[in-house]
Amino acid sequence: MKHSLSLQIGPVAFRIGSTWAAPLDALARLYAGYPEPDRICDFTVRLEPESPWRRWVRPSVAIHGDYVLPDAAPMSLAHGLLAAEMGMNLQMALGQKHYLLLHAASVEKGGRALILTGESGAGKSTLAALLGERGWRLMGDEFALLDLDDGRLRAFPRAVSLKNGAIRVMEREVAAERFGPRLDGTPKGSIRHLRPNPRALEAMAEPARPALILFPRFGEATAVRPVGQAEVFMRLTQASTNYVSLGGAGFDALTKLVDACPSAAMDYPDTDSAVELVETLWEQAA
Amino acid sequence: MTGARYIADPEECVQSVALDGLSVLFHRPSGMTHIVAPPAPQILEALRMGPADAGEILARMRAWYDLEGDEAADAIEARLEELEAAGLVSRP
Amino acid sequence: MSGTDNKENGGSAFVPSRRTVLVLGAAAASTVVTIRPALAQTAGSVLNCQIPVPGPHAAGSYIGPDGSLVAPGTPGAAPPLARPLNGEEAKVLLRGSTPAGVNPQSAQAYANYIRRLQAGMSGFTCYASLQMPR
Amino acid sequence: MSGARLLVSALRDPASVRDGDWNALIAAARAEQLIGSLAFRLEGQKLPPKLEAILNAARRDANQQRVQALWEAEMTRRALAPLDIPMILLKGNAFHAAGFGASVGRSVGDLDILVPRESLVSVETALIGAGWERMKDADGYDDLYYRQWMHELPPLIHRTRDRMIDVHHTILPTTARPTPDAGALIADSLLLENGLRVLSPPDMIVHAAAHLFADGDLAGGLRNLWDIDRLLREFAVDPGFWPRLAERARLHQLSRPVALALRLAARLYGTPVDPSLADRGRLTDRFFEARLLARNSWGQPVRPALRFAFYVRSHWLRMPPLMLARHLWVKAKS
Repeated sequence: MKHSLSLQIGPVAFRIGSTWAAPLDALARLYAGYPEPDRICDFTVRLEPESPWRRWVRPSVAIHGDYVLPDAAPMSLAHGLLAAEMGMNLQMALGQKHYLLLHAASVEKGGRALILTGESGAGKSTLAALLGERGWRLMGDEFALLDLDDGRLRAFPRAVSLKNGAIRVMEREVAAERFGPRLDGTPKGSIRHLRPNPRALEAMAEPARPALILFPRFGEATAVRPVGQAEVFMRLTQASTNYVSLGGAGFDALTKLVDACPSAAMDYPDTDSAVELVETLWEQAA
Repeated sequence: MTGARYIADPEECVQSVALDGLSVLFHRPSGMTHIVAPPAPQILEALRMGPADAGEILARMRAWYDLEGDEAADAIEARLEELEAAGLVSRP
Repeated sequence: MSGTDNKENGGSAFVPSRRTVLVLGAAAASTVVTIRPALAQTAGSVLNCQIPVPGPHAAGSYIGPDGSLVAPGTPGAAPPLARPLNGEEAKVLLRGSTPAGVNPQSAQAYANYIRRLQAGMSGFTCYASLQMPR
Repeated sequence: MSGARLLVSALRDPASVRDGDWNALIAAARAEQLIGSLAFRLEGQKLPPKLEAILNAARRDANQQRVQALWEAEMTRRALAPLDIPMILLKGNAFHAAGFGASVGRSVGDLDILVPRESLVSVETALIGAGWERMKDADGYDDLYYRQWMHELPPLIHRTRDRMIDVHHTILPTTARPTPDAGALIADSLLLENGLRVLSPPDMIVHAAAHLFADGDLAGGLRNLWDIDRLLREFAVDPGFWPRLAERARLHQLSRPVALALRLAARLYGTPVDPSLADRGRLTDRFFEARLLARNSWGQPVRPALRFAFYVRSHWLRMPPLMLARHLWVKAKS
């Protein structure tokens, strides 16, 4: 392909090829300071025109690669950075067979990991980003990788993708140089990427033992409620893109995780009370 | 009444973990995970003694448990159909 | 190693202990839930997707209250949507609300149609992607 | 070197794999759905640890796919058992059920089965009763097209397992020029210990060749040809195999596709074949080879004109010209 770039994010290396220079230039700026990628990449992502003439006329970026979804619609070239991010997500969601992939944010403290998972809009991404600036190590805002052999969590600290209101929350917290360009009018509203801090990048190869699972929910009065183990198990299978395809190895890893980790559902009205609540629950779990 | 007879896979085909009163089963032949509630695990256990219809299963379970519930045979039939659809029991 | 784990652990529902009370429950009460791969597995972060209701394979069909395809004009059924739903509209429907431009009386039928989408059907990957944010 | 060419030489001779463009090899293998086969083929070679980890995950995934494929076959067997008809597994499912070398690392998607034509209706009814559903509207043109002309029922999908099944009554569309003897395919099928049936070895080769060269547009052809290579190496141990293959290919009117399959397997994978069956090479063999290898080091399809030509060819083979015109017309309007 005309332009290419490799990225190392936690244990996963990506090779990204593009017909246009712009998406990869933006990606290189956003991922400045990440470690040198492995020469052998886990996944190939391709950003290319849907058809040959669409390279020039109303250019639109189709997201292709080792694994593809048939119905995926192309995106505007102006949102090429987002397309690259989505291309990497897609490879993970469809092709990751090495780790149990949980759609969850995770942060670490003292070698132990907190897993935050929940439905879309629950605010786990923002919460993890915020914790990452307030004494925790950000392991990832979107995917948590559970090692099938030793049950530890591996970090996958890609750029945090902030949406709409969350953008302002983090702009108050973090220096401007760590942000990508603001992308308005994407199919999911406004998006701005945030590079994790140096501590998260330096420690990205360090795994952590899962110690607490929380199911946060934004927009409700503060409340904590226990979640039964069977429900935690069920929810985590639904949060995993590869649980079923891992077979017995996935079953072993997930039942062990649920058995070993306390868990709770937490409702929160705003991010500051969420941080406070997380600290309290973390102390109780310790 | 004698209904259809069923068989269950041998014990080593199913890996089971108990989580708050429910059983999470990994069924090796299918690679599928099922979460099952009583009396389904007990029916599987009863079937491991050999092929049986609903009446015989009920008799085996009575030897182990104090059973509660009306229309016991109907309830067992309904569970067997569910277990059959999930592939956990089959007709010989 | 199999169900014997439970016997060793003790306290499991498997243990054939004579004094245990076992409630058989009603015939209609389901006791088996199978973990399904489809949605989670195909879920990618696909943004710009659309769900035609019904899909092109069934153009003209009406949608029954349970989401099934029925003959045009069937009483109680919802007419086809003039244009495909986008991801946000589908989400609103699945939450039990009605997006702008949709007849509230038909919303339930459309939501059920979306829930019944399966791999290979038009709109399925879009639905799958809604299970994952971003 | 093209990604596809790298893949073919790695499969053909694993020891020849040297420190090269591993990323191209992986991308091509995934695009051609041969990553599992490649992973097992390279087992035991001295490889960089990162590559070894990727291949290890591919092997684990392939094993899980095997479990799922066999399970889908078993659930179908259970659903059709009351009908008491022969149910023959085709393609990948058959290789797995029979434990052939071709199944090692082989990915499997849909389940394909062959049943007697007169049982089609009862098979569909039994499957629908056991949780399969139609994917398409029963009244549409597609459905009519399938029922009238194709060699299969419109595809069904299982309600809870999300797996598709294609029920065939023969191995080529009834409109195609060759007419395989479906009765003979069923009569000679083999009953396996697990209660499942597969085609006899010569028929299995004939079917694989028909599928590759007399039906489709060669998309995914490297995998189908790899199947043929693995099967031939296993079957040819029996000295009576080649004459029987010749006889069955004639019976099913598929001697030419079989000869072409043998020549291309020998060309690409070095398969030892009986020269009298493979026939003399033709000029057009080069086009088939080029089409099979049309994938670059990023896993992208290349040579669009050649691909399009094979796409048109696939329709031409399947349908008489007038019908093809009607088919394309209806498809264009929808």
